[in-house]
Amino acid sequence: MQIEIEYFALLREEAGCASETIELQQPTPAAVYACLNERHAFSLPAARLRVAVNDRFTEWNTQLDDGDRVVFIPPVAGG
Amino acid sequence: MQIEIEYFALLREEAGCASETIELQQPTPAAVYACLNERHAFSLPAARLRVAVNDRFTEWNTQLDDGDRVVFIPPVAGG
Amino acid sequence: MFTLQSGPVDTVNARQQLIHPGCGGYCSFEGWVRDHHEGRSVDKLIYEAYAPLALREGQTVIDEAVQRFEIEAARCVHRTGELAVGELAVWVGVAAAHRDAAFAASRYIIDEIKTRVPIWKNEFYTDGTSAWVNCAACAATADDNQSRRAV
Amino acid sequence: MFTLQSGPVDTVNARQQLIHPGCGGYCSFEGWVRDHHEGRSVDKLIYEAYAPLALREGQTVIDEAVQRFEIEAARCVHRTGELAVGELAVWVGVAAAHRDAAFAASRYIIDEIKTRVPIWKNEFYTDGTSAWVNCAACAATADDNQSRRAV
Repeated sequence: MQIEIEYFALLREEAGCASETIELQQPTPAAVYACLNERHAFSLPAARLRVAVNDRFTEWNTQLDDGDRVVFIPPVAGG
Repeated sequence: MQIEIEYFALLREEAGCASETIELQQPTPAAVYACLNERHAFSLPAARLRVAVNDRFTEWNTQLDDGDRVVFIPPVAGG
Repeated sequence: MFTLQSGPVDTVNARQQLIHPGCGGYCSFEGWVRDHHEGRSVDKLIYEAYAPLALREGQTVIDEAVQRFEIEAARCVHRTGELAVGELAVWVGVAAAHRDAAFAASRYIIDEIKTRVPIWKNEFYTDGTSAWVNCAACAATADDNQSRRAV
Repeated sequence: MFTLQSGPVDTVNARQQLIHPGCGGYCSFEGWVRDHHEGRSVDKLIYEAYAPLALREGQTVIDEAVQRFEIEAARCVHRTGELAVGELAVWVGVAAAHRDAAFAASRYIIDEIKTRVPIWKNEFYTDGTSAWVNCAACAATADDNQSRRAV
């Protein structure tokens, strides 16, 4: 299945791009991040992140559908 | 001794004037209020008031000097 | 700085006086004239101040806030005279490095101003009566008629 | 209502939206860009938002505040993009019948916005370096160089 990833803030800088697409069998956000972490060697472990799918906060073990948009959310710092 | 009294809010309305002068021997704010209360029958007992002399909060048993300005302060309601 | 003012308060300018590059948090409180009070419908009100002592005591409150909390600056402006429903009666502004202190100092200032500064509120109701707020309850123990009189 | 805005916030207009004749208390909080953070001298900063989720989560915070506290209305505006020292980064306004609820809801909103809404702050220091606030501390456990990089 094709999963779209959008990056923000530190992860965007570390990925070197604002978005990308990866292909995975039976993907979950956890599996997606593990795969991308191999590619980009992110400085933030998954334990420090939250994850959103299609613009809603989601659990790491959710089964993703083809075409889902995933965003990994570093610690926020609004205000 | 001559003591000047300035009235505000409910006391001003009940006294029917904004200020007056009374003559008392060895006056204290407590004695002044007792005297004026006979005259005006204020609805507020002294226990509900604070007192200021020459624009500073003062104790009820302070010895007053000739020409002192006394203000009896009903419960405040700013804000 | 604590001030009394007989006309409308320019809150934009008042806030401007507090801006400081070391401040990350600003908390402001405004008291507005409500259209009701303890179940009665309010038409307008008149604030009366014992000005020399109100200014002194108001400034003491501001100074205490600066001492007690980690704030950069604080101001308060209180209206006097006649106010319509919706008008601003009191404005408090506090600037601080962090928001904890800004909130705490703002709250301290409005609470102390309301209980210590010699300013009185005469509420006029839509039924044509009026009352000096706070005095009404106190006086009620002595004579209820004195505090709720016809206008 | 929670909104994101790339240009300066008109706080006068934002406040105006909250005025209601039943309200006697109004509390506002503003976050300003400080010239320092944790001992470092700040030059400017850039806020980046994951807009669709930030808007949804910000609105949820406002809705929670209206549920939890006795308030009439609440709004929050958060800046995005580049901000200079002294600029307003976030504005919160709450109107209520009484001040207790106005203060409590204001505090609740800014606290929750800061911890839940996906907005990030990239701080640029006068020494030419920069850091994503909060991420720096987390990433430090893995690799300190990644989080404090040259601009």
